[in-house]
Amino acid sequence: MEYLQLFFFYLVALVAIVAGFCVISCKNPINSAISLVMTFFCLAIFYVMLHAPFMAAIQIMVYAGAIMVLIIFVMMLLNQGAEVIARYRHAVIGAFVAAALMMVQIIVLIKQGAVSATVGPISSDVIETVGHTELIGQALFTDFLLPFEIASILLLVAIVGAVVLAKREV
Amino acid sequence: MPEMLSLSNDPILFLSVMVAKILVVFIVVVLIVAYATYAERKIIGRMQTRLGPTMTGPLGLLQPIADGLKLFFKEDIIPAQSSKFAFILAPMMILVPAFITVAVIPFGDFITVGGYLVPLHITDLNVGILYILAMAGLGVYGIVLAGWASNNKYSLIGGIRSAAQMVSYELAAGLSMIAVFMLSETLSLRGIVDAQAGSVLNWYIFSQPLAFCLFVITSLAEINRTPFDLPEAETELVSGFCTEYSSMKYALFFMAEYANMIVVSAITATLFLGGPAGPFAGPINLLLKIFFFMFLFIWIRATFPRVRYDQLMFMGWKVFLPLALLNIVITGAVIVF
Amino acid sequence: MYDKLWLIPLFPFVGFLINGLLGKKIKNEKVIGAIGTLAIFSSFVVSCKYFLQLLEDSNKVHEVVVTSWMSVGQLQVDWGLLLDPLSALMIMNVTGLATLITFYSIGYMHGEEGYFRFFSYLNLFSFAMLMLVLGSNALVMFVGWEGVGLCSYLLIGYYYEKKSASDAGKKAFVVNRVGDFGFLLGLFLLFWSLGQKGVWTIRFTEIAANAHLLENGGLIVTIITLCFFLGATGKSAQIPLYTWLPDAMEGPTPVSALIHAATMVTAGVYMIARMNGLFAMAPDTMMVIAIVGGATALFAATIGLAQNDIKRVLAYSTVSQLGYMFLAMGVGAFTAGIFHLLTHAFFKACLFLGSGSVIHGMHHAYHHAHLDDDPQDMRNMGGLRKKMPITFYTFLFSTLAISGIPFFSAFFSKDEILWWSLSSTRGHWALWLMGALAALMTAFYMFRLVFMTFFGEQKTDARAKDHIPESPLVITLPLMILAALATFGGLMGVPHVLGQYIGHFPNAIENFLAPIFEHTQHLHHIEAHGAAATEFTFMGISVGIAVVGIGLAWLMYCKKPQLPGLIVAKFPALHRAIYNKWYIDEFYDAMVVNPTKKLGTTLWLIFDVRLVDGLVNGVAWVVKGSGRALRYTQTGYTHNYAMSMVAGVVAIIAIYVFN
Amino acid sequence: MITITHYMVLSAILFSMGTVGVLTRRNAIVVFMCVELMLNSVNLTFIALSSHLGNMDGQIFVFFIMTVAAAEAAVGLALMIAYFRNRESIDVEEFSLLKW
Repeated sequence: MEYLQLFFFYLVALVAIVAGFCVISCKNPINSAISLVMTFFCLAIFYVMLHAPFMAAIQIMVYAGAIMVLIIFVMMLLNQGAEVIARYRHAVIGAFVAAALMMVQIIVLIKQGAVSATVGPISSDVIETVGHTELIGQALFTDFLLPFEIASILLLVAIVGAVVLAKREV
Repeated sequence: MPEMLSLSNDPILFLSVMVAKILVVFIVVVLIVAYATYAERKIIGRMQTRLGPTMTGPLGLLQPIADGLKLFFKEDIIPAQSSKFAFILAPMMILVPAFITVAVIPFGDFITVGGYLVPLHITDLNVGILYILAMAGLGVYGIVLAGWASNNKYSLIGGIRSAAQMVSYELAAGLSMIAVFMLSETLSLRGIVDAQAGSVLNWYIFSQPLAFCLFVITSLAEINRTPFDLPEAETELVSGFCTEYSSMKYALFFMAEYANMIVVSAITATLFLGGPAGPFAGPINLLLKIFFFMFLFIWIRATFPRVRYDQLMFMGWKVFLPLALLNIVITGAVIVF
Repeated sequence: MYDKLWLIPLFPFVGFLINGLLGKKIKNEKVIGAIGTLAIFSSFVVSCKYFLQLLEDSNKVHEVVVTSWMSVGQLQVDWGLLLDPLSALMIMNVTGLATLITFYSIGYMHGEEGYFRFFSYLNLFSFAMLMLVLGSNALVMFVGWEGVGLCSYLLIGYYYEKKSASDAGKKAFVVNRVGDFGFLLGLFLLFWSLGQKGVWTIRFTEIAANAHLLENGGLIVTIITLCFFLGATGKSAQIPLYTWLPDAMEGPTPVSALIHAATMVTAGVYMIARMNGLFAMAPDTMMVIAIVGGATALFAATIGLAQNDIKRVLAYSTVSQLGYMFLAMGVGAFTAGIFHLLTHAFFKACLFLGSGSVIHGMHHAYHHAHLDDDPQDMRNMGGLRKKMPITFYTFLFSTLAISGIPFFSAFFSKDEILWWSLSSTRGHWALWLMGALAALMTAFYMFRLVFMTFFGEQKTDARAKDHIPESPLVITLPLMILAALATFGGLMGVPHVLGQYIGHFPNAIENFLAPIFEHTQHLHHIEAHGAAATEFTFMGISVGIAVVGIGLAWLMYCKKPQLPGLIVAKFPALHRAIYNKWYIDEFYDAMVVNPTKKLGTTLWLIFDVRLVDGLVNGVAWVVKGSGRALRYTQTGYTHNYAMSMVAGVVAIIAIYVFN
Repeated sequence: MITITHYMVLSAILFSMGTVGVLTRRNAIVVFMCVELMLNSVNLTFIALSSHLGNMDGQIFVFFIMTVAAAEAAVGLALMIAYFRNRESIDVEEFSLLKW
């Protein structure tokens, strides 16, 4: 059973990484976008595996359903063709080197670190009985009420800003 | 009281029951899809004082199968300048979300299999409604990609229109649902059905008439049915995003449209009409309600002219959205006081 | 009892706000005028109430603190108002005259551009002037002092499209600033030197009570009072800072009447009277004041002899009369000075308004005939007696008053000043002589004015002469009231020598003001009986002088009109000098204005261009150079910046990993 | 058994890939998508740790990150449209007005 889970994890992780690689390597931005949606899907699956179904649903709703739709929409409006990447070959190589260095470092850091034990009260059983949505809701509307309200204001500001910026004549 | 069947107490039985449920639901949905086309042609024919299909089989009953076969065997044309990957992907991306949405819809109570209780739904998610919304949000990709990949300006316009339309109406649809789960205090569809159990008067159509109307109308817009079928408006866009599609891919678009109708009908029935509750066995009640809504949609198609694009946007943002918000406010006020 | 004192300045301020903010919207001239007049009239009514109350009251000094203003170190300043006999007389004077003149302006300013502006400025001026006279400490007074200066500037430049008007406004402002500088210096020095003695205060009552701490007649007191007097010369147009006042006649005539004759220019006199205790301790300053006052009286009168502009004559007459007041202050006759201030306010306001009425009529006639002549030039007038009878009679009475004809108001006040300039312990026969000569000239040029304007044949252009109307009631009513005041106003200060013959008629103003000037009573040495005969003699002399002046005028401008021309031909240089105001303006230009400009230019060329600009440019050069060197790191490509950021992140993580 | 390390390593890989995309791509929208990828890899870490520690805080954090991402998408895309209208291009190589 556990090996099944692990196999499933590696499968999804592989898909996520391949899709992620497509995001950065596809010449056509639309294909990049589709790949990114795929990556988001994989992440949503991970969230479900991590007993966070609410976050998974939100992930798909917000990222796949809203943000990416918006991005694809804009790409269609602007109708950009495939881009030329090869102009600064050395820069591309440099970027790969830097990112690889960073990745190695982070992984080393993770491996060095000691993982602490579970400290909070919320286990998978609690999530099963109480419900993930309820738990999120309780946290959001008690301890995090102020940030929540501020986030709503942020969204409002963003809406106004987007309308003002994208309008042809203000 | 028998135990609930789960993966831990009888894995083999659990998996086989699961597969059986999925198969049954899938076949039923596909059958309804097939005969919905037949029904639509017949009903519209009658409404327009025609007969509709009569030739293939008794009363033309084999017509959908004939159509299907014909489309499957046609030559598959992929335009030369198209983006091949997206062109092939698009019909799948439109059909899959429609089908997997059905997974969370409860179609009955519990039955006993091999000494265990088996619930009559494929899965009951804690975040069921969010799941439905998420899948509905994905539906737009298929249309947008189809429009873009065809490399045809009609298709592109159809795709962009569709994206705008679906994003707009998704909001109103989602907001009108919020009132429902404010009352039921759960996002699980099973929970919502349970909350409506007992009496016909418990159905949310009576406590939430405004939400019901809003949801039906906005869903209609979201699945691109008449009178909101602008993305594929034949008269102006030459069938919109599916202009360049042929053969089986075209058939998939059609299937997706009817599958979406079924899903929307099922969701409406579940949210507002008590789901499988009724005088007969659970699945039959649900099917009857679905058929009712399907008939309603076909009836609307036969009756209403297509709205203009600006009217569509006006209604979405300036009528339905405020109404849905108003409904939420009123519901909240009623709950609190 | 007196706690609503702040209503007095508040009303005009409210009027200012209404007209200033909403005037443009209101548009209706009647409404605007009514608001302006009503605002100041309300203030007048309140003033009357408090004045009458104060007359009955045995305690004559009342201080009301409205609110605290600031408290810095030892300095504690309140928005305080002070009501005592002196300020009570002044508020009556200010509000009463302002009411009449604002009312007059409704008619006079009819149809002018920016009508609302005029009325809001007038109200603002009234507010500032009331703050000046009511202020209980020097700083509040200074607020009013600056406020009236500002309004004076605004109103002189009222016709700001006209270059001469805006120049005159600037001149008034700048010259006043010189005086204000003296005032401030005096104030600082006073505050500091009193503080050295342990009393940190700028409140007038406390200054008066603690003035004795300073050395009597010492250097400090002399310097303080001289500084204050410099301020007074600026505001009250005395030598050497008088030049702005004649130019101020560019403003509308009601402004000349209110600000440049009756109220603002007397602020210096008022200020000296307010600080009389201090001034009395500085005999040297008093001498300077007396000499400057007398000299100004004489000097301005000479210029007035030859002017042809009706308002300009009156302007020099004002300077001259202010000189009288300072003469009075200088010899310690504070009561007489304030008395003359009041009577002068009456008759000079009346004269200005009367001249305004004449100008109004002339302007109307020229406008009617589409002529472009100067409506203020007396050479174009004459014979207006019959055209505008009310204006003529009111003007005549006021002229009789200013000339010192017995029983008209200025007879009492001017005569008292002349008497004190001789008889006071600080007096001198030379001062008296200056005053007497000035009085002779005053009578002469004032009647010259009357004869040229109202008598003889009409010299107006034939096309316009039949269209000169009498002014409407809104203009003549204030004239009549003021003429009555100018005629009978003197009765409030009948001197003892006369009063004892008419049923012990009291010298009301002297009794009323006595508590204010009690510290300075010792300056008056009157041997009650022996002096009476002398006083009568000198009274007779001054009446004689006035009659001679009038007679001369009559001779030269009525009887033998060719005579002035002959005299001019005989002394052309003298006439030119007088006519050109003794070339004082040119002298100032050459001695002060141009050197200042030159100094400014030189400093600009050396200091500003080389040093300041050099410094700034040097900094800019350094920055530019280093920027030029560093800009090669700025490729402008987002990727490069992002890349350096990532490199930074890699470095930071490296520190963590390898620690 | 899937441990927390699995998720974190996966997250590191995705994050690095996002970085590469940001550094190399020239289409501003693709750069933007790569930033989203980086954000998501961080989200994964948050949720993994949250679930591991039995604490909701990490997930709440993700919630807010999503909010910010949504706002960012709205404003960022609006900016790009505005920029495109001026320059007929959204190539980041052309955003070089700061260049010497």
